[in-house]
Amino acid sequence: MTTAHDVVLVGGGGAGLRAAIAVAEMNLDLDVAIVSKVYPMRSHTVSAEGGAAGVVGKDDSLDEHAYDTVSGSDWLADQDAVELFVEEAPRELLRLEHWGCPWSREPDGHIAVRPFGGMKKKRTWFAADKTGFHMLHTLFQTSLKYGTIHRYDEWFVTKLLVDDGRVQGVVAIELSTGRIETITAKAVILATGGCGRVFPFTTNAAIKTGDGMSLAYLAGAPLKDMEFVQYHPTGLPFTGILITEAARAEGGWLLNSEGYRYLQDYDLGRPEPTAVMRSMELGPRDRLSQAFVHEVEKGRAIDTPYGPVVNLDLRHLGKEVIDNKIPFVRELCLKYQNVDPATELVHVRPVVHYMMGGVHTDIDGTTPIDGLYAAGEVGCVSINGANRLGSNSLPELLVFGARAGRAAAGYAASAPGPSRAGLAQADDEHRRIWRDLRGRRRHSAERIADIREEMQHTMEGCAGIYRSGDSLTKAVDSLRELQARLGEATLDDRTATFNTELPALLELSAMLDVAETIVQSALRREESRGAHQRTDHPARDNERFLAHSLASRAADGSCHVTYLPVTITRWPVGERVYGR
Amino acid sequence: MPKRQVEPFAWLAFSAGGVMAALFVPMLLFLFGLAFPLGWISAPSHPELLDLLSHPVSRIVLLGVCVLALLHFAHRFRYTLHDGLQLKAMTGVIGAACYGCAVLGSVAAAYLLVIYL
Amino acid sequence: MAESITLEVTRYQHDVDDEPWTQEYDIPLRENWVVLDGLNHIKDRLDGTLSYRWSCRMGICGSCGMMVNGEPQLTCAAFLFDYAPGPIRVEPLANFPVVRDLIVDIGDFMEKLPRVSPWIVREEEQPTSEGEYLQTPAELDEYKQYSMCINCMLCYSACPVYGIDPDFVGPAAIALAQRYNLDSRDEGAAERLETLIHPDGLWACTYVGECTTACPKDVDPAGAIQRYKLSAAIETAKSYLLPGRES
Amino acid sequence: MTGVPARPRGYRQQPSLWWWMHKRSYTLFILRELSSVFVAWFVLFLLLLVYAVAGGAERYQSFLDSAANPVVIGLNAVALAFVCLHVVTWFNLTPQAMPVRVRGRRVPSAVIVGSEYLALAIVSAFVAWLVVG
Ligand SMILES: Cc1cc2nc3c(=O)[nH]c(=O)nc-3n(C[C@H](O)[C@H](O)[C@H](O)COP(=O)(O)OP(=O)(O)OC[C@H]3O[C@@H](n4cnc5c(N)ncnc54)[C@H](O)[C@@H]3O)c2cc1C
Ligand code: SF4
Ligand code: F3S
Ligand code: FES
Repeated sequence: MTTAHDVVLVGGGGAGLRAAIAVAEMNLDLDVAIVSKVYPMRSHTVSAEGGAAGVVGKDDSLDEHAYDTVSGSDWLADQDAVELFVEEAPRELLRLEHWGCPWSREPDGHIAVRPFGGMKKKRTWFAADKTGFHMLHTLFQTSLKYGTIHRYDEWFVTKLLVDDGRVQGVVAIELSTGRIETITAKAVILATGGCGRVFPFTTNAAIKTGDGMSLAYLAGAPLKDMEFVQYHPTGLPFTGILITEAARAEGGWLLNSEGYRYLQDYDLGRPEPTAVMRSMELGPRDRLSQAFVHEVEKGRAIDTPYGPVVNLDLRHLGKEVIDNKIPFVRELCLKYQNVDPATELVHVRPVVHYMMGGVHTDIDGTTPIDGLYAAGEVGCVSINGANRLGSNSLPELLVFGARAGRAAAGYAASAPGPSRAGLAQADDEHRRIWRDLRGRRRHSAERIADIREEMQHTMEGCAGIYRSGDSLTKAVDSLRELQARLGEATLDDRTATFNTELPALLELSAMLDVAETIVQSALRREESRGAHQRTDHPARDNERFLAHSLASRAADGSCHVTYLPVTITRWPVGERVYGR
Repeated sequence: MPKRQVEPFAWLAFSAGGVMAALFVPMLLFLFGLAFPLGWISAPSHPELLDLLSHPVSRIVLLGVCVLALLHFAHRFRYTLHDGLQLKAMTGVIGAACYGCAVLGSVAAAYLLVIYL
Repeated sequence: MAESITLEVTRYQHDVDDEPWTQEYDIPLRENWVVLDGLNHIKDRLDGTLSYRWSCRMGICGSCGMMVNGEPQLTCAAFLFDYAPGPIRVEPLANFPVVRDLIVDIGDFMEKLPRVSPWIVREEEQPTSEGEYLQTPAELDEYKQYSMCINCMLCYSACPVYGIDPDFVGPAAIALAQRYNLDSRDEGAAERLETLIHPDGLWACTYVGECTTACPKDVDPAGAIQRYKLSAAIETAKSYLLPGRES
Repeated sequence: MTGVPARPRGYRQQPSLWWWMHKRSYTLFILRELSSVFVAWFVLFLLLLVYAVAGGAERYQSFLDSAANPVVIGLNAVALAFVCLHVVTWFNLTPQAMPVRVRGRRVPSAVIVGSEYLALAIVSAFVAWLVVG
């Protein structure tokens, strides 16, 4: 069966909804569809806690935000994109304010801002510590206003239809019925979010399996800077639930087993009783996570059944500040860790959090495939370079979601409909899914969960905070073997109605694709920069690697890495200095 | 502007009746239902009570209590039948019966308190 | 303490089963494990055919609501230890049609939500160049609580009125309407009232209060509905007293 | 927003007629709602009293006699219990339904509930004083 729309959004998270609204606002004649594997308000944007950066204060400036972002990215961000981003971010955040987002306020009624890691000035807007939740629900509820936005809730996209270098639509499974449907489109915007689930220990929700990255990669679009995986320094052990950076921004300390604020040993500044911007606990995430690894090596971490941890100390903030500014942190600690941060230390450890890399796009979300756009965590513009600053991602969704929406609307207004070859591809895809569902061996020993776990442990062991040529080469081999085993994996469930095992299989397949690009890109980058730290190449190498990696799929299915120079406009490459 | 609806008024009356019932009924019911009949306290004599009841303020207050309490009953009991017995199909009949009782009771109360007494 | 615990899980496939039935699974009883971890263990290790929804496993996406021992719960926040030694009954959310196993159809809510105009309604939107609409912390406090709804549907499954009368708009949708009504930036209260003043709107709620008890996010939909009834009644009364008034 | 094609309706359990027995809180709810019947009974009882008083001393006496009938006493005892349930539930729910603000600050629920009981005490004392004293 086939249905047709002008613009199809794959993903109904922050980026997807913002893009859909942008299309609707720009051209009410265009028929927009949001296809999402979960109800939009379940998307992972809902989990974001800390806040969204946008310059508002009189003492702040766009240049400072741009500089913080560029230096935070270890100079790998494209500076034209960053300049545009910092300029549009406040406007987008205001839009959201006008749509009802319950931003926290100053007593006089103005927007309140808080400090955040790696930022020199207070510029992070927040809605207590449920910023992403409020943003997502505001966007979702606002999207309900528009009659032209159609929704396919709980539909799983399995393929992008691309013929002759032009996107023609997608194939998707309606989960509630198992129906496979071709949804044609003149433009498709990928907004499927990140891929943290490639790793075993992550803040990311179950849905973050890199589907969109894999869809684009298989359709021939390159993935950019995939080697840069962000570890967030403060996750709760076992669950991986995130303790937002806001906890440190409000004045929390990181202590090792000796009760010592160890970050002072890693060139991150000197300990002060209150939070100092771009210093100590408010340093960037890559540096903080790396410091943790060194503390473990020095035997100054605390051993627990869930591995080594350090302590997050919020006690000195007092119950009032905690309940006012970071109530969700307290709720989560009490619920999942059984500790009260107002009176006790909280065990934390670095946890995979965010994907700096993604589908290669320009500042309008345009990919090398005509009519295909990407925005949000799935895309890479790039403003995050080698390390994203906390609270830059939420405004990124808005700014580039809106831009991609407008660009796609412009393109779709004049683009032709699907070609015969595109529709033929869709038929092939229907058959492939059907084969996967019905044609698999029943009760083979190979379980999806086993392959997934092995992949995750391979990635953690070989492509974690520190990597080396050896470890990465090993990972390449392991992943190849896992790919082969995936073909043998059994599917217990062959029914149509809300089969959740089939999507699990498709997700695993996507994760293996993404894992391969991460490992291959990391292997090629023989330097250390931002979140990518090679023990065998510990120095930054601007001669060879002041460049974005582009991982593309070769005709034989192998992953091929090339490079693209970084755009530098006003901030020549320098040292990253924190705490001084 | 909200459409002309009766439900909001029914609800207001229900609420007012709830307050009236909560404030006035416990003591009156205790005295006349238990304390006097059981002889815990001796009942007021007929002239005393007639005197008290004949006072215009007593009449008005009692009338108010009766009417509102009946409307309170009608509203609540209607929903209890509706949900408790799942008589959705009979919404109209139930409503008519409940409010009918309340109106009859109110008319009786008005007659007794204003004219008959 | 026992090493394992039994989950009694509802199974249902509409093309195979006439009605739901129960399957038992033994899962490890571990500290830190929530019911959802138990279900994931079943799915990964014991029986790949079990279907249920989940995502964030931190109590914020609202996907994983189910009946646990007869009470609506977020399964990612229901610890196995609290139910030991078991067995634990895990059923799909009550009051909704069951699509498959533990998955219910919430399409009804998704269809009702837009009816209460859950967005800021204004005569005209101020351009962003003029900055934000001012809103003091006290004004924010007015509606903040009602903005915390994660659409988890636990309240619907706790509300007997919704169970009996699926046309009832229901607790979360009304609380969300109230969330916008009480927002100092909004001007849409009259428009929403038009929808909610009907018998299936506000008035069907008889203040059972179970919605508030069930709500994992302290939204207090019962309170929201009651407050709404009061203001709706006052508005209606006003419209009779001051017939010519623009609202 | 427009919907996607309708899904096949899933299995829908018929709500039981006895739903209010399934949970303690539901039962309490039904009892609370049934208190209204006893409120109505009270009104009837009161009107009978008024009728009796208006009809003269004799009719008043026979009213008092029939009120002393064990069945009537039993009925009134039950009615009083239900009315008390009404009072407690009604007062407890008031702050939830009607948050009171004094000078921009939300008055704590306990204060609201407390003042309701105070009002009840004053009204009751006044009524008792009028009738008995
Ligand atoms: C715990 C946590 C806290 C964070 N806190 C902050 C913060 O404080 N500040 C900040 O700036 N950033 C923060 N981030 C990062 C930020 O939240 C994310 O980068 C961002 O929300 C991603 O949004 P998105 O719209 O790109 O994708 P998502 O919100 O993840 O949405 C993805 C969408 O794609 C859909 N989808 C995916 N695959 C398919 C498929 N195959 N078929 C159909 N649909 C599909 C999903 O259903 C979903 O709707 C945080 C991240 C985490 C994990
Ligand atoms: S009101 Fe509470 S229980 Fe109801 S959907 Fe919202 S969060 Fe869930
Ligand atoms: S449980 Fe239901 S009846 Fe009203 S107070 Fe809550 S919606
Ligand atoms: S999994 Fe998200 S609320 Fe439980």
